[in-house]
Amino acid sequence: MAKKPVTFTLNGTERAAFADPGQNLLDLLRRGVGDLTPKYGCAQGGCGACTVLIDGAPHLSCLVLGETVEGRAVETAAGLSGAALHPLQEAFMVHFAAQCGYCTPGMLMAAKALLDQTPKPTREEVEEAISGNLCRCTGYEPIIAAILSVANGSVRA
Amino acid sequence: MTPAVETYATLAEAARAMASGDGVYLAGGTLLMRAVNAGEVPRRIIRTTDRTLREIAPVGDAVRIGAGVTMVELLQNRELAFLHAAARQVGGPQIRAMGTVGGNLFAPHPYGDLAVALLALGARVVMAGQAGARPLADLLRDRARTGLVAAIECPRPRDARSFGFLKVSRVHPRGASVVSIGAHLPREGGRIRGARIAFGAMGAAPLQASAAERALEGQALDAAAIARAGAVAAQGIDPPSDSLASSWYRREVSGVHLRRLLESMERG
Amino acid sequence: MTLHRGRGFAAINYPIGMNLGGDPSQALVHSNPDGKFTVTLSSIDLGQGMKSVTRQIAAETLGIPVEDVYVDTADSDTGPHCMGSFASRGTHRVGNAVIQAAQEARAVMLDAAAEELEVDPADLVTDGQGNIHVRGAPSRSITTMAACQAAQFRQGKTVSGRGIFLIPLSEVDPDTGEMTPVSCFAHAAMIVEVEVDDETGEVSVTDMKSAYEVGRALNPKLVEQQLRGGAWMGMSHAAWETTEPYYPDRAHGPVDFSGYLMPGPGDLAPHHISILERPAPDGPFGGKGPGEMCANPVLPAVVNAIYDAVGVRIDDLPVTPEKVLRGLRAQGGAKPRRRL
Amino acid sequence: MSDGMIEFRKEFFADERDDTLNEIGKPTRRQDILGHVTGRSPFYDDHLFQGLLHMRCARSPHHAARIRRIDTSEAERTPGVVRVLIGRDVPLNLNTLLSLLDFGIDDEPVLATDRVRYRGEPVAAVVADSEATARAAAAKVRVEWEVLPHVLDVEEAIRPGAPVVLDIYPGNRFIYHGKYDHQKLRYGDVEAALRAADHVVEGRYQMSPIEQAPIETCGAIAAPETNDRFVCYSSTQALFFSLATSSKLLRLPSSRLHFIGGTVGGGFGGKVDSIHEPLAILGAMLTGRPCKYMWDREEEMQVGAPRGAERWYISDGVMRDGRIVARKFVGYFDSGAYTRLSSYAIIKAVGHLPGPYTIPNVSADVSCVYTNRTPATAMRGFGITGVDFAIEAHMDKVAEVVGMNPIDFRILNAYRDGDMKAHRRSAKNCALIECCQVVAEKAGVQLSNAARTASSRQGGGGDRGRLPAHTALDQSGRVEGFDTGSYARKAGQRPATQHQVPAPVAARASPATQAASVQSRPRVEETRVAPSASQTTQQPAPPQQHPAPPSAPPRSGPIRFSSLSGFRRR
Repeated sequence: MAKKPVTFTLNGTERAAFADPGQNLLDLLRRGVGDLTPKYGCAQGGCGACTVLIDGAPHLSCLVLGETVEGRAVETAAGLSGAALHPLQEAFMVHFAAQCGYCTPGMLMAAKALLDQTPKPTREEVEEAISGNLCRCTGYEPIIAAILSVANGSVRA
Repeated sequence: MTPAVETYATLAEAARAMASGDGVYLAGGTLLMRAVNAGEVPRRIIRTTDRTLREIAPVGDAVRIGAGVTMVELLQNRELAFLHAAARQVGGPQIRAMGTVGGNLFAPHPYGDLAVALLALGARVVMAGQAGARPLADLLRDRARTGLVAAIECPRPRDARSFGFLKVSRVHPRGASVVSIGAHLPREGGRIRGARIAFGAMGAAPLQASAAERALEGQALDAAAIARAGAVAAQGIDPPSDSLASSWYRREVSGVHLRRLLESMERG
Repeated sequence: MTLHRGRGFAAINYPIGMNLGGDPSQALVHSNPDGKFTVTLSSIDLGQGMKSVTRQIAAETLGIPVEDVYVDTADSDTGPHCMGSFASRGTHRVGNAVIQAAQEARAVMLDAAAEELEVDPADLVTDGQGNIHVRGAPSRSITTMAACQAAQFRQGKTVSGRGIFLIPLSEVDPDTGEMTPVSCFAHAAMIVEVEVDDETGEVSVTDMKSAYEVGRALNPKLVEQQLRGGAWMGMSHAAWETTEPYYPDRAHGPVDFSGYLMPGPGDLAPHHISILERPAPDGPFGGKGPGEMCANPVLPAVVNAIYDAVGVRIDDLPVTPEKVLRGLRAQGGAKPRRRL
Repeated sequence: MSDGMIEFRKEFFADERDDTLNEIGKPTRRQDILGHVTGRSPFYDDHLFQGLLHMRCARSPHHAARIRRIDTSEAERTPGVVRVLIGRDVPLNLNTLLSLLDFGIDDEPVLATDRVRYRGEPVAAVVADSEATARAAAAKVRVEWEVLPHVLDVEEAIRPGAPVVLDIYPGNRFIYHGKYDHQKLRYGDVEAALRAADHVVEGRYQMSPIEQAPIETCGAIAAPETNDRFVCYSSTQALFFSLATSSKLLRLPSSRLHFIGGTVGGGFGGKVDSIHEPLAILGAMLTGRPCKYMWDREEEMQVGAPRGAERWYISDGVMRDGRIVARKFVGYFDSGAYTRLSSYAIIKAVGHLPGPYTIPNVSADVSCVYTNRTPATAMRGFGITGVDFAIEAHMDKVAEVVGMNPIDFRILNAYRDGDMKAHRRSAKNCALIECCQVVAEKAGVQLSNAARTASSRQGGGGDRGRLPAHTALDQSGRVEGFDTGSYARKAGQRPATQHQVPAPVAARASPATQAASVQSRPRVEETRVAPSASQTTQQPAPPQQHPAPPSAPPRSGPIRFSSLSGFRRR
């Protein structure tokens, strides 16, 4: 029953938390660390709202056992912007790519994972990259447009 | 209600820990953590950090793929290009970054697309702490009582064109399978020798379409053989109904999709 | 195998709001001493843009830039009553309440300005840039900030307003159904193009062309969000979604997003939208509510397109490959109609 | 403003618009967009509480069953469980959502006590220190069931001898106006017109149950607040609806409740039912600690109320030239085990019939039917989407029968300004024809000359604007002994028991004009804006004794005053 200490970097900063046995990373980040940007949508791996990057790769934090991020680098939407917004955030604003905003942090992380690997994706690659993330509001089209606009350097309305 | 999480440095230790029977092995987490989240919590969660599980290495005519290799790792490996079509169809990017080859063998209906490809290719399973390998088909017949999978040994098709994979789903590009099909049709002198056709989402686990295999064995891959294989594809198979498709529908279209896959292979 | 192409048409109208208890909503508006305004509501933003559209309505009514308005919702200690966000009522009902509240606040602001400028408030106009001036004499002006400051620090006035919108309940006649259901209607028409696979019954939507009449597009981008996302949902209702795939049998109800089907980013159809605006006489600046009706024409247009393509009528939603395939079998294969 | 995918056709109705506004019509960015893209928008679950407790419900595995006994002892003994709630812990354990608007009879318990009527109905709520513990303990609630026969299909449910879902509605149908087991629409003489029509086209349509599927699941977090109040963070689509429902069920004055919401991760109608707020607050009341009640995805999909299924039968009488002369509807809404909002959806649907067309003879019989399914509720287009599907699929068939292009056919029958609608109000502000024309033009569909030149603003009214000389009425579905609220009380009388809370701006009162006009005077649809012509403090009617419906459950106390609407019921 004992909690386990976990040390990892969160958006570049070293963090320590105590993980409950069986606790998933989503819960650890939200309640253990206070990073509320990953969202609960299903805890089944079906919606992508909890998407974070671990060592650069997109993961469903609801399906990651919290204590297994020991020593790894976790990125969330909270780390996307500093003084300035990330180009993806800017593009999502310009393209009206968010309505309720609940899927947005996970969607942004899935898009970041794509662009980090493939700076000039095709539309099909964008569709594939966000296929693990559900949006119930937009019909995806503005999201795809926003991501492509970052890729072709034309974040525009 | 709260599980004990045990992390072992080696696969052998993890396998010993599994022997008592009350533990569940944690690989990529996409199956086990979902169950844990839903309250199906094992007494013990057993995992290992053993790097050998992540290794991919040639073994004679086959490739040995560590059970802990993820779909993304598999997709990055050129030796395994023949499996890419199937691996690419597993889940979305997140699931592919997490889900492992070993875990895919245990995915319940309608999942397990990679296992379909592996079954069609006649892959064998290396169990932890056991010498030799057993046919994947054996493991798929009874996945409840089994040990810990260390690796898969998958024969490399001699001719890349002899293997084909097709997944049919209702949501694109990521959707669960209405049916998935792996077809391995090695040819000798223009005749098919050792035909293997595997279906996913047509049973509790991936299974072989024996009637279609028989229809193709010894034949040239021509329109007539393809039509015969398509016509008998669902023979002896009682596919499940779910929210994606009924048993009737799966039976009706599995042959159509098999035919289309074979036609695309025929065209090369 | 043959892929058959077909086109289907549908047209609809849609009642805005409800005929329930008068369907009221309220709004409060007040200014900070520096002329920045807060709109206080208890309405809900579900993503439809409640906060944003009421902000623009308030700014337009007050005659100030949108940046000078912030909408605060929904805290029951501060926000006045609202029925809620449903029935396409938000823009229409809450928008009207905001107009009324903003008009009251604007009147105080103009009174204060008039007192400072020593003119009749009826002669004052706002320029929408943060200035109030005498009509026809732009040089005789005061900023909205100075007016609000003067009101609150010299004249002892609250620059604030209250608004409510209510349509008294219309009784429904039990014998004839006579009633006044709502006060305005939005409209839409659509042609959907599909491809039907005659061996598997699979249907893909390949194109949508629509015309939506929305009263007035108060914010064209927010309207577009609704129409695009709503048409996607309509397509989803038509050929993907159900909680009961074997209705009325309760078996195989989906419990996750693998089993609950919705079109993915690879299933999208280009959607060419035309927007018409016939202002509703009682709508805020003529606005109606596009949030629900956007989905409705897609459902029938899809089944009509399938009929056009292969001659199979699907009268039970959702369209599934199985229903199409059974229909094809029953009539002995595809019978294209090509009526459109 | 056109990028190929969207265009604004400003040339239509330009004379009715002032396009020179400052802020209206501009593509201003959303006020909340920065919060959304930075992940900082505060959804209800983004509020952290020290010592938060979690709630999970134990649910019925049966479609219908009597509850012989509920044993919570094992669940209570589970380490980490703080409290297990059952029906008797709920101060007022019976509700119907629209009771706040004096519409309908209380029919649904928060936690079932003696019977369950759908698979998934909650019987107990476990409050524990973790979600996992609450989940595990909920599985340990033992219930002795006596399984009862059930009915899942609307038309089976209304057959004589079908299992009765709710005793207060023995025919398995909601009672409208205390008078009929369905809502009627009667306009002209449909049967006579069908007999005279050149063709009669019939159809049957089925709308499926659909999950709203917001990515954020429904829920609420409640916590004791200073000064003896409770704060509740909620995903509700209707803040005061949820507040007032909680106030009623918990017998707490609204002044002791502080609801915070407004930033919601999608709703689509699925967050109106106010299921979570009362239970979360009750959990906080009974434990003194913050309490969260949130559905997981499986509950959202199978326990959360869907858009209900609808079945529609349509018969059209049409002349060879394409004019529809009669349209008859028979509709069944599958309300599931309880009423929730389906009763009202039918009113909305009936007011919408026969769709955007001018048809001289229209009738409809629409029933809200109870079955042993998950209760249905609102969803995007509630009351309209299903019947629009039916109407427009049917229009396609009728167009084919008369050999017309489907768009020409729509335009020929489209309603125009000044036409009389079946709910007996004049049409105005119509624009269906123009939408049809624009789509035809974009898709390259050749319209007839008449259709191409038609206008919503011309050709309506006149004979088309007059009420039918004769309307065939009937008494089918007549019931006795019901009175289901003010909505239903029309039959000549004025609403008897409503009060409006005097709102500040409503002080300038004018006489409320709610006169009943049964089928004579046409009225133009007009909106009364509150300050100018508001309905205000009506005289309270003398207390009225409502006859109890057959085997009604005990009503919820003598007087209730809703903080939502101010309606009072005795």
